[in-house]
Amino acid sequence: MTNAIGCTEMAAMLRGAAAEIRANHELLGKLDSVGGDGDHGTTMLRAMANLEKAVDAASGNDLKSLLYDVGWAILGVDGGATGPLLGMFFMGMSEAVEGCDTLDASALAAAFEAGVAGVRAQTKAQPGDKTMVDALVPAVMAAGCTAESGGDLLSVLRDAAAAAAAGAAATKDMQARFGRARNIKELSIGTPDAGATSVSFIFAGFLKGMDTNA
Amino acid sequence: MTNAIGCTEMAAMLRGAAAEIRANHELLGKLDSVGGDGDHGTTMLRAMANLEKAVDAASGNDLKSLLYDVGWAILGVDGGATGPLLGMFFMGMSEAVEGCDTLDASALAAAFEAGVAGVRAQTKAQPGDKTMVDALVPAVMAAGCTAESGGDLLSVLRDAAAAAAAGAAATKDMQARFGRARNIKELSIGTPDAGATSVSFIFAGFLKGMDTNA
Amino acid sequence: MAMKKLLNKPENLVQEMLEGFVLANPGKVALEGANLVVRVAPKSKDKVALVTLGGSGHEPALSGFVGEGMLDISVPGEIFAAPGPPRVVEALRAANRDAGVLFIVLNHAGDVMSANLAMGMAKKEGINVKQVLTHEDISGGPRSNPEERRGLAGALPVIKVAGAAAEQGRSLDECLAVAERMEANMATLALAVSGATHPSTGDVIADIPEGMMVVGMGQHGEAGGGTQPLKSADETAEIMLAALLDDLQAKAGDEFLVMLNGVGSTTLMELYLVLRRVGQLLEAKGMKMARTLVGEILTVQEMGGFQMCIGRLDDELKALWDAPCNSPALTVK
Amino acid sequence: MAMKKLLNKPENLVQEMLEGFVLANPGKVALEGANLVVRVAPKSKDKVALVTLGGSGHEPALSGFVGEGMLDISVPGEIFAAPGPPRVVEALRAANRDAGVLFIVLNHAGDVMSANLAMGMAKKEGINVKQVLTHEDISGGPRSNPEERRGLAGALPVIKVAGAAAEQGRSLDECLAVAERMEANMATLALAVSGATHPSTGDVIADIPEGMMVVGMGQHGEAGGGTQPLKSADETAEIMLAALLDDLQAKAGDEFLVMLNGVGSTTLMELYLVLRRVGQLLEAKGMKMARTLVGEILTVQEMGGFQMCIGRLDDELKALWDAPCNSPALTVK
Ligand SMILES: Nc1ncnc2c1ncn2[C@@H]1O[C@H](COP(=O)(O)OP(=O)(O)O)[C@@H](O)[C@H]1O
Ligand SMILES: Nc1ncnc2c1ncn2[C@@H]1O[C@H](COP(=O)(O)OP(=O)(O)O)[C@@H](O)[C@H]1O
Ligand SMILES: [Mg+2]
Ligand SMILES: [Mg+2]
Ligand SMILES: [Mg+2]
Ligand SMILES: [Mg+2]
Repeated sequence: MTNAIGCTEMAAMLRGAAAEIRANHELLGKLDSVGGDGDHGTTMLRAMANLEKAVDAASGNDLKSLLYDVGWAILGVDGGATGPLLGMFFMGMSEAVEGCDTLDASALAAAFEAGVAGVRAQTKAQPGDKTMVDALVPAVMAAGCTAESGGDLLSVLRDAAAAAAAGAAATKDMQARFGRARNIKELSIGTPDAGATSVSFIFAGFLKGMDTNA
Repeated sequence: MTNAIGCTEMAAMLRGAAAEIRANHELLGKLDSVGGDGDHGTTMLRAMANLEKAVDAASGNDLKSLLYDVGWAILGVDGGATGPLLGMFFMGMSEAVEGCDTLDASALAAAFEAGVAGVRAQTKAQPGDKTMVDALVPAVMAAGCTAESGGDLLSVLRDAAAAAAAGAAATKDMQARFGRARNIKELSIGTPDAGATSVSFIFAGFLKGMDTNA
Repeated sequence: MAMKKLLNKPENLVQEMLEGFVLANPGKVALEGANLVVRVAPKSKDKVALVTLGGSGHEPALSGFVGEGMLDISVPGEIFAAPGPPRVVEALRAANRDAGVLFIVLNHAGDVMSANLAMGMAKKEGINVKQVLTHEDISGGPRSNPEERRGLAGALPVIKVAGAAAEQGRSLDECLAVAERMEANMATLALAVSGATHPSTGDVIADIPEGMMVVGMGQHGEAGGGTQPLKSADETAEIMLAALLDDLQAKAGDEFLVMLNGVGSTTLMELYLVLRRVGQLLEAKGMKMARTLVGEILTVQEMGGFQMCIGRLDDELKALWDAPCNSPALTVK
Repeated sequence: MAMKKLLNKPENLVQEMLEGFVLANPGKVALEGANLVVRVAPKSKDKVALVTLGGSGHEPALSGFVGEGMLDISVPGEIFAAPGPPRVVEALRAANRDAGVLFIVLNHAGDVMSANLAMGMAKKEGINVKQVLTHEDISGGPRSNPEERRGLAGALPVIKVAGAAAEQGRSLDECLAVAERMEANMATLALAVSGATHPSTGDVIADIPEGMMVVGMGQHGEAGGGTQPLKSADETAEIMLAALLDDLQAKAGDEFLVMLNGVGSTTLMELYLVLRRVGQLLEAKGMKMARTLVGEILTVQEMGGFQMCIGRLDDELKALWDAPCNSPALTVK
């Protein structure tokens, strides 16, 4: 595995995320139907189809515009809360990679952090509110720590994926304070959050896209 | 029991019919719900309430106007097919008793016959078509025969009631060709017709109204 | 059975419903006499009046079409039951005028009997009334046997064109001719996909097996015969349209009004899918979907399904269909 | 689960529905660009334009209110899902004009995010757009906490009064002020008595126990909390109206618009019973039911139930409510 992520590698990561979501979309719909409207699985499918179309269409070696196009394509999904949130994750990453031809471990971690900032600009949801923020924030924190302590790209992705999965799992015991599931109040406790689970699949897919042994 | 029916006796007959229908309205609704819209029981209740109101309000000794008022009151029920048919039965009787202070056996039979003519002017339904005509026609024929062969009023009423009941029972094996039940075609076979059953209760009630031992 | 309906005492249902109906449309309709639904701003007396009658429980039909360019008086009956002749006579009297009264009757036994008895009485009183009977339900039997055909939502186009003609000041015979031409060129077929409950008795008024649909079911849940597996919107449109075009012996070049009447719980979304397919099918046959109306016109409580009504239009009928009107359930500018 | 719906392929549902919708209303609306619903006869460019966005599956809302005196552009999303910012930006660009654009957004997370992102981009492009956010659902929390309150069918009165103001040539700030005054004086509460199915997934979107009703349920089946035994129409009206009047701190002398929005399978008949009782209750309190609207405005598929929306009116709002309009789902002469 390479020590730098250029457009080819980023495309592989993105396709990995799409594949992982596609393999798990039924679960996502089921989780959303507990307190939400059950559309999260199909919305994520549409989002990933748009993502792949943008990756296919991307030409040249511009990381920033690859991520911008992916973000814009996901924003273009008529997907309730998911489109803007997930779209802005990639739009945020795009801004952070301005001027980079490739990303090393800390640049990737920084890009993830900017992505999360893009998401958090859209919502007041905080960690603990049972939303995708609960998977995003630990994933990005883990990526930052690993990069700071000198970990390589693969370790960054591996730790981010593990933290996202743990963060998503932890939403099971939370009560939803954002999104449609907020309306069922304490009844939301006991089921993991759909959006957080999506994020955990996305990070798992990033890893698989880069490391076919993962 | 008297040998002549004046207003008092006719009022008793009419009230007898109302009482009999009231005791059986649930069955009427059930029969109508097989192929029709299930409202025949409540319609008959409303019709009988109107009948009783008209009887209560009737003043004086005019048989014709008593029957006219009853007919008009039943016509005033918003009762789909039942209002016009049953209303015209009494309107027909009313015309036939023109000039009579009281009715003997043959005058009563003739009044019934005129009532049936009033009904049949409203519908092309023939005996065998599974409608109230299947109870009315035999009832009136029986009344006519009994009167012609010298039977007294009570025999006329008893034979009419028996024939109406037999006629209604016979509709069980018929296929509806009129009314809403027509639409279920052969599925209407096996259930007696609601309107014919009503007619059998009305004639049973006439008898009970005149003969409290019946 | 526990109904999933918001109701009060069944014996007051129609009365309370009518009170709410006029409260909902205060500038348009009012109750008069024996619960006759009349226009707040009556048509001038030198124009033909339109009167109809029919059972309740099908809202907005028929009283929802009382208004400018539409009906003058509607006589609402009990739930699914025609009003009796006395109230109908009263309506004909209230509508009485030298210009005459056009009396629109949907072919259901009770309605027809009540209408005919009332007509007879009105005529004896010297009221100038003529009747048009609607019977466009092709599931009742062939066109040659009109008595067996029920009157369904096609009453609306008849009311619309005759109402426009009356508003224009045409004579009773002209209004009648227009109404009869619309009627003769209409065909309707009903489809049910789920049942309903009778709001007074709570009885199930159509019991449709899971995963099935019934073509030709009547608007009180009377069985229709054509029970078959539930089809897609496109296939359903094809089946129904083919039967209607066949009944009307439609030819290339014909122009149609296509009216889709949702009967209760079927969504506008579904009706739009059906309309889209009807438009494609007509175009492929060289026919034209010249006018459309999609919505709830004559409902059957919460039944799922719809009535597809098509009416062949000529230029005059088109112009009358397009004429302005203003009623609680249909307003055309 | 076998749905009792007439559908084709789920992935084409919204596209086909929109095609049918414009076919059903050819003189009024058309599709433009990325499935923006626009007026066939656009408003003159010197008048403020009204734009909104929202998920599909709620027909006639919101696109059914595009027309003269109402909306200029509606951006329909997928089933129950807001359209993404790119199409919304396109709509704002299409509406762009010197007079400005009033952007009406219903408070649902996805709609708000998409709207805000699109607004930000539009403003960067120099488009003069101002937003009004509707959040009149009192079940979300107290009036002091507007973010928690959803936007329900009350979007319609806001569209109506602001649309009338725009048609009269008032400035963007005046239109915004009118919209915000209507919004600030509205309160809505939803009632569900039976569930529905999601037309793409077939999932049950509200599971209401037999014989129960839910007060405060959201328009996508989000649970509401107030599950209780099904009440009569009168009692239901009392419970709901009391909560709404309390929220609005209504006083004797207040005049209200009362809007009853059937969400699917609940009949007009039932809504009329409720309206009748609301009228009586307001009168008893010395308040006035000054305007009414009863019908299907913003539906939730075949769900049973309705939304009661009341809005305090002043003379100006009354005049704007009464102003003419002409859209597929609402026409005022
Ligand atoms: N306001 C919000 N802030 C943060 N995350 C949200 C918010 N609303 C929804 N989400 C996330 O989105 C997920 C639901 O996404 P989805 O079902 O696609 O959208 P919608 O709720 O519009 O149907 C939730 O599980 C949650 O993680
Ligand atoms: N056209 C008709 N001719 C004769 N009898 C009829 C006709 N239509 C209905 N009936 C009688 O009326 C009965 C149904 O009455 P009811 O249920 O009160 O009226 P509706 O069918 O209008 O609901 C039938 O059982 C039948 O006996
Ligand atoms: Mg969702
Ligand atoms: Mg019946
Ligand atoms: Mg409905
Ligand atoms: Mg509906």
